[in-house]
Amino acid sequence: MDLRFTEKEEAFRAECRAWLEANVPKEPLPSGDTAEGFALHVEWEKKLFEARWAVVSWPEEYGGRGASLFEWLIFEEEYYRAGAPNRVTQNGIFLLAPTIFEFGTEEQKKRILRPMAAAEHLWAQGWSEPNAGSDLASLKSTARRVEGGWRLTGQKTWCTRGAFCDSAFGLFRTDPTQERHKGLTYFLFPLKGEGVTVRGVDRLDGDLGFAEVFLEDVFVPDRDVLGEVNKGWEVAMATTSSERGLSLRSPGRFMATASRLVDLYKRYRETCDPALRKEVIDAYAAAEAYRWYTFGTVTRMSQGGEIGADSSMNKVYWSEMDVRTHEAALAMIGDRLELDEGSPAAEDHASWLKGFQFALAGPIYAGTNEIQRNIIAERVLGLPRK
Amino acid sequence: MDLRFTEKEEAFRAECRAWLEANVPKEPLPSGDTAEGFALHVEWEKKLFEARWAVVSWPEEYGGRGASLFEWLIFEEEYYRAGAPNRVTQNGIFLLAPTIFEFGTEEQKKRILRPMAAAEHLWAQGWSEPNAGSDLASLKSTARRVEGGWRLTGQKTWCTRGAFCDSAFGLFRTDPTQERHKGLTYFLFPLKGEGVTVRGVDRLDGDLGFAEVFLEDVFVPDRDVLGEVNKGWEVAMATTSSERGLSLRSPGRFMATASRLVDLYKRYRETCDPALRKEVIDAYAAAEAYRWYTFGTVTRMSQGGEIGADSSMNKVYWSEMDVRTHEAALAMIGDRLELDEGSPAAEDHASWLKGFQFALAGPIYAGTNEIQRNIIAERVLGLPRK
Amino acid sequence: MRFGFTEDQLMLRDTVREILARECTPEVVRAVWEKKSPKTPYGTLAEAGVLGMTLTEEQGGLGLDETDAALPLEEAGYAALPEPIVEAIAALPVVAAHGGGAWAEKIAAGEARLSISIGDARLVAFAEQADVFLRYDGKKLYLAPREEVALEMQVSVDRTRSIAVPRFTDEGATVLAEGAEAAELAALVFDRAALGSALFLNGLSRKMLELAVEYAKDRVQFGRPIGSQQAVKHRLADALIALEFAKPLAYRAAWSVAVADPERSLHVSLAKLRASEAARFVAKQSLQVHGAIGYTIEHDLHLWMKRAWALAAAYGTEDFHRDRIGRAILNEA
Amino acid sequence: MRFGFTEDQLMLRDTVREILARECTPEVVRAVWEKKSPKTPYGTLAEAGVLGMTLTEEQGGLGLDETDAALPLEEAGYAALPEPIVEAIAALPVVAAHGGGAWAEKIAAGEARLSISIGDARLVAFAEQADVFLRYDGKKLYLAPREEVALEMQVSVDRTRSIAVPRFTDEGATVLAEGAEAAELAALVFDRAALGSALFLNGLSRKMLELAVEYAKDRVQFGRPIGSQQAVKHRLADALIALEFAKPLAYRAAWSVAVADPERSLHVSLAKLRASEAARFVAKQSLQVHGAIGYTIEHDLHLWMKRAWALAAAYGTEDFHRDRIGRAILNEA
Repeated sequence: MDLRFTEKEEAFRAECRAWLEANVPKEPLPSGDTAEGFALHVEWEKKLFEARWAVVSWPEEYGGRGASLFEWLIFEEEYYRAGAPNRVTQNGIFLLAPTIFEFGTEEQKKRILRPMAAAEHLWAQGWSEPNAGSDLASLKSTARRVEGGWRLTGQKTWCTRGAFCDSAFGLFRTDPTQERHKGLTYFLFPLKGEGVTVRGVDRLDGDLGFAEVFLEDVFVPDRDVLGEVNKGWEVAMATTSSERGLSLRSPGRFMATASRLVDLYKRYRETCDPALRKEVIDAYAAAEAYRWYTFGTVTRMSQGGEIGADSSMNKVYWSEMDVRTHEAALAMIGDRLELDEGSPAAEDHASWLKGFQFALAGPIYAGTNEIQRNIIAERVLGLPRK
Repeated sequence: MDLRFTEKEEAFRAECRAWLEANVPKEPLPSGDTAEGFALHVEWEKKLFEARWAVVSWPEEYGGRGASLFEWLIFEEEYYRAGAPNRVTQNGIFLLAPTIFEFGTEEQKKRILRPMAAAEHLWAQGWSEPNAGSDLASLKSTARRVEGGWRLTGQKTWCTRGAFCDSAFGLFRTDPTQERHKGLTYFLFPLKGEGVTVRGVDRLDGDLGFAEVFLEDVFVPDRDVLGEVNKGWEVAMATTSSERGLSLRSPGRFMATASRLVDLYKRYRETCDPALRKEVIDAYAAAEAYRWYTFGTVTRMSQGGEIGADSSMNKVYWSEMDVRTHEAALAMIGDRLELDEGSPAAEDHASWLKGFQFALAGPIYAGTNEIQRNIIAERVLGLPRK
Repeated sequence: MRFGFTEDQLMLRDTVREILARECTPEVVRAVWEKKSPKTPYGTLAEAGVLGMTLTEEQGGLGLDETDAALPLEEAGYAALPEPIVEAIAALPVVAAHGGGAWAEKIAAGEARLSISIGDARLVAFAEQADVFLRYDGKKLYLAPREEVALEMQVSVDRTRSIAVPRFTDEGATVLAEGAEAAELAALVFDRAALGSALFLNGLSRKMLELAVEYAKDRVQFGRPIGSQQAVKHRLADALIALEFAKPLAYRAAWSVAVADPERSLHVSLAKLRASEAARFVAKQSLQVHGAIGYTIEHDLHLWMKRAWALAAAYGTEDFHRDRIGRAILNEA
Repeated sequence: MRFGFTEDQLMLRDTVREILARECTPEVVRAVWEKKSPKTPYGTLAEAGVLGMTLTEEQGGLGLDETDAALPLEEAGYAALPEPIVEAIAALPVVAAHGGGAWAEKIAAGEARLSISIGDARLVAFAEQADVFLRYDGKKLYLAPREEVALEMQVSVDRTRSIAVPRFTDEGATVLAEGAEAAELAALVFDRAALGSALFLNGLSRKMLELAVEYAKDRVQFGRPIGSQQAVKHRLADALIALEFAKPLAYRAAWSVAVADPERSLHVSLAKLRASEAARFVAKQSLQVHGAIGYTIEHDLHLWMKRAWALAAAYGTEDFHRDRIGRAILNEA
């Protein structure tokens, strides 16, 4: 056990911090889940990519730095510490890219990864359907074999930022004789063009964070099949594990939130309920626990270990921690908690309200926490399914 | 709505309070779940009965005062407020007696009720079997028809204070061709005599609170069948509803606990964690909510309403409140919480440790809280069973 | 001792329930949200005497008290009524009895709306709709007509709540009371508004729970309704328990206010604390059961949920009421 | 950066695990509970060098540090070892380095037992077994032989913990340090004991969870194992999460102590707070899953559960450690 960072890692941190200090917008950008905010976020992503901070852990040929997982964690700590904008590329770089690295052809890698990282081509996820949420395997969208490719038909929903993106990825039933997890194929498909209708859906906080996507006989060439035909479930599972686990929710994010909560408390400690001190300390302790848990996971992964069902524990933990942390903040803000963005009297507090609403999605998306707890109980603890 | 007590009720309260002040032992009795403590408790019960405070809501002919449900609540408030001893008769008077009042013959009422209330004949419950806990209907003990009565064979467990009592009540399978809820009969059976073996089992807190009862061809006369033969399940359900609901857990008990917690806090507020103030206030608010919920239930019952599935809400609520309240107390006591009875340095704190351990049983007995939540969801909210 | 409602009270509840079911549908609430100025049942409620119910008959009211108002306010919450009914019922008796009769009449008739600003509360609700503000500035209690109040408009998370930071002047004020009397009356109005909010919150909770139960019965995943999953069942059972144990405290507080119980403020704080906690809890459970669909503003849930968040902090946050209980029961200064 | 254990450390863990599996069965723990003075593995652990592992080789130890001791202490908790291993590992390096070499040798050899009393701690553990007490009275740090300490024996809820209120005199004391040095050493020993307790608690949690999982697989009600019920699954999943997120904080604190990190005390407090919370939580979940059988002293669960309650409050209660974290991170006085 050696918890010191290496000289190389410290240098990486210093370089990263210096760049972020010089480049992070002084004023927070408008939400990346609105049309005008999205454009500004894309601009920021391009800048990040140019400086090679967009995908530090990717190989250099795709715009990365070949950074280690620990360096990636350092980058994330610095990124959130600096209060840098949310990543509108994240569905691509965190959810799709790991699958492409694992299952993609060389052609796919070359064609897709760099524009994705450079925010030139933007990706949305297309996992859910109206009747296939937690129960992803009940999806109904189909892909029909045609000359040179496939025709996709069906409806996808909860496509994050789908109204603003260029393409999406998801599963379609390619073998209609098979049921549930079988006979599915992983497709990359366009969000613009013939047969595609995208309808934005306002999220709880009022931002156009979601989209419904209707596909009618949309042509997709063979080169946009990811992995084997009819093996889509296996291919997708690699990605959902990333979604729940390490990559999407780095400790840096929650440490930054805990640290903001500490600052908020320092402003209000004279007037707020004394019991909130406990909440603040507990939030800090929870974030620290998450940080060290993740360092343990990364150590194991660096030695060739798999993340596996740990990702379910991870997901339940961070999502519920995030709600509690924001609840503590709202309690501190008191009767001003209802002041939304655009309120002159909101000071910086509206970001907590926004963050709270965002946090409430955590226990729902990427597989509800109910599903995650089933997975933990059955796969980690070995309790019987039935 | 009129939340004033009537003059008659106030007079009842005054009489009750005066008697308790004069008669409640100055020093707490040793636990009623130990042999020597039990004897002292029985002595106390006899005194209570002589003064006609043992079963205030029963008709006068059985030793009661024909008191209303509201008067009963008043009695309970005063009883706990006075710190009077736990009722070792409670399995009889709260669990069995309501069933006898509803299903018993005149002969049974005359023979059983008064000695039960007078603590001359002591009753234990015999619901569970080793493989029939939450799943009561899977019980295996049998009763075989013989001349003038029945022969009982089987094993009952978790019989509260069974090691000290004279008789017990429980279900036995009288029709071996029937399964689960059918073909059961409600019997009163002896805990002493031929074929009966009683083995005391130490409870979590070290007291001999439980017993296992082994029955081998034990004769029970026909007059000790309660209700119809083969209708035992229906008869028993009336009793389990009492166990979970109103009668066993009167608000007076929890208000007294909350009030003791307030007193404890007053002693420690200068030194304990300031966040405990919140716990104390919440404990008080929770007890008040329970009190008024119960007054609502009693009002409905006084007007001919049924308690029904409400009793499940009641049980989940008080049992979890009781744990939380004791946890707050232990946090206040700090590192002395481990001091058990018999510790010179324990002051009065060991009673909180004892109470905490007792509270932990709440979410388990009388139907686990898991079962209760199923009942609430299915019978009150109408969610589907499967 | 009798802790239940009379036939008359239940009938009044049913009347209000019917009016709201007809005129305060989710579509109406949503239209207010979207600033489309739909017709709300404010006028109908006034006609039925509901807004002025706590005025005496001489004042043009129904001569009813807080126990009578309890169930109608709960119904208002159930329908997420986007109108200042809590404020009308809380303030009118004080307004009418202390020289504000003209305003009281107009409000009871549904021709004007009243908003409340007591002490150092930072925000006023119904800022755009209000014609008059009942203001207590620490010295006097007065009615300030809309045009004399400077309002810095804010955006509430609940768009049906028009909120503002107000700045009051004395211009055109109708002074109702001064000194100790003003303080006492302001405290009474505050308690009545907190009580009304508690009842309203319990109504919101009931609706949020109902939405979740219906959804859980209908939504099929893994080949069966999600409501047959034990985790969903237990979540909703806990939500029901939270609500059912909050309600009696609100009814009891209503009685304490009605009879001027010396512990009125303690009882109101217990009611508001538990109602707020329950509403936030039920909202969270309901959202989790709905999943992504509940996380959109196309679905109705958020109309109730955001009102719950806002009201849980209005007329005293949970911490405020908890502190007030603490000072009452812990022999604190 | 590497946050994992070495092969050597895992081997040492396995050695300790094997010794304990053989010599510290639940029957042995129960026999201690029942005051039957069974043979415990204290001597075997000493022979394996475990008790003196943190002494240097010149002092007769293994020259290992807290990261090496982490997994063995967790194993000790898993077996509910009723011996002062936390105390030996926490205290011996300080004792040996400051003139207590003779005692250190005896303890490392398993021929004596040490108990710790720092500052205003009210209770000492292993009161009956201890041959010597490491005492810090606010001025000096010294070793007090058993015969010079007046012990008012108490009864712990965990009968394997012999506890007492001690009264120390200076008679026969071996003074290890005075003044600032004593304060610093006492703080170090306290942190090491708190760290050891955190690790021990995590071991207790692991065992309590394992008992519950096994029971849930075996126990059939309603025609299927109770572990197939979602409510039971989720309860145990939550218990696992509590434990798995407590463990890394304890390992990190071990490293901080080993390298004398300036934030050592903060890290120890984080570890102890979360381990105590997790242990109390896991205990509660395990008991609930066991139902009535877990509520008897015939079943093993209580042997672990009561140790967890006691240790969660020893060497700093949760509130103590939470406060210490607060003072470190909130810029408080």
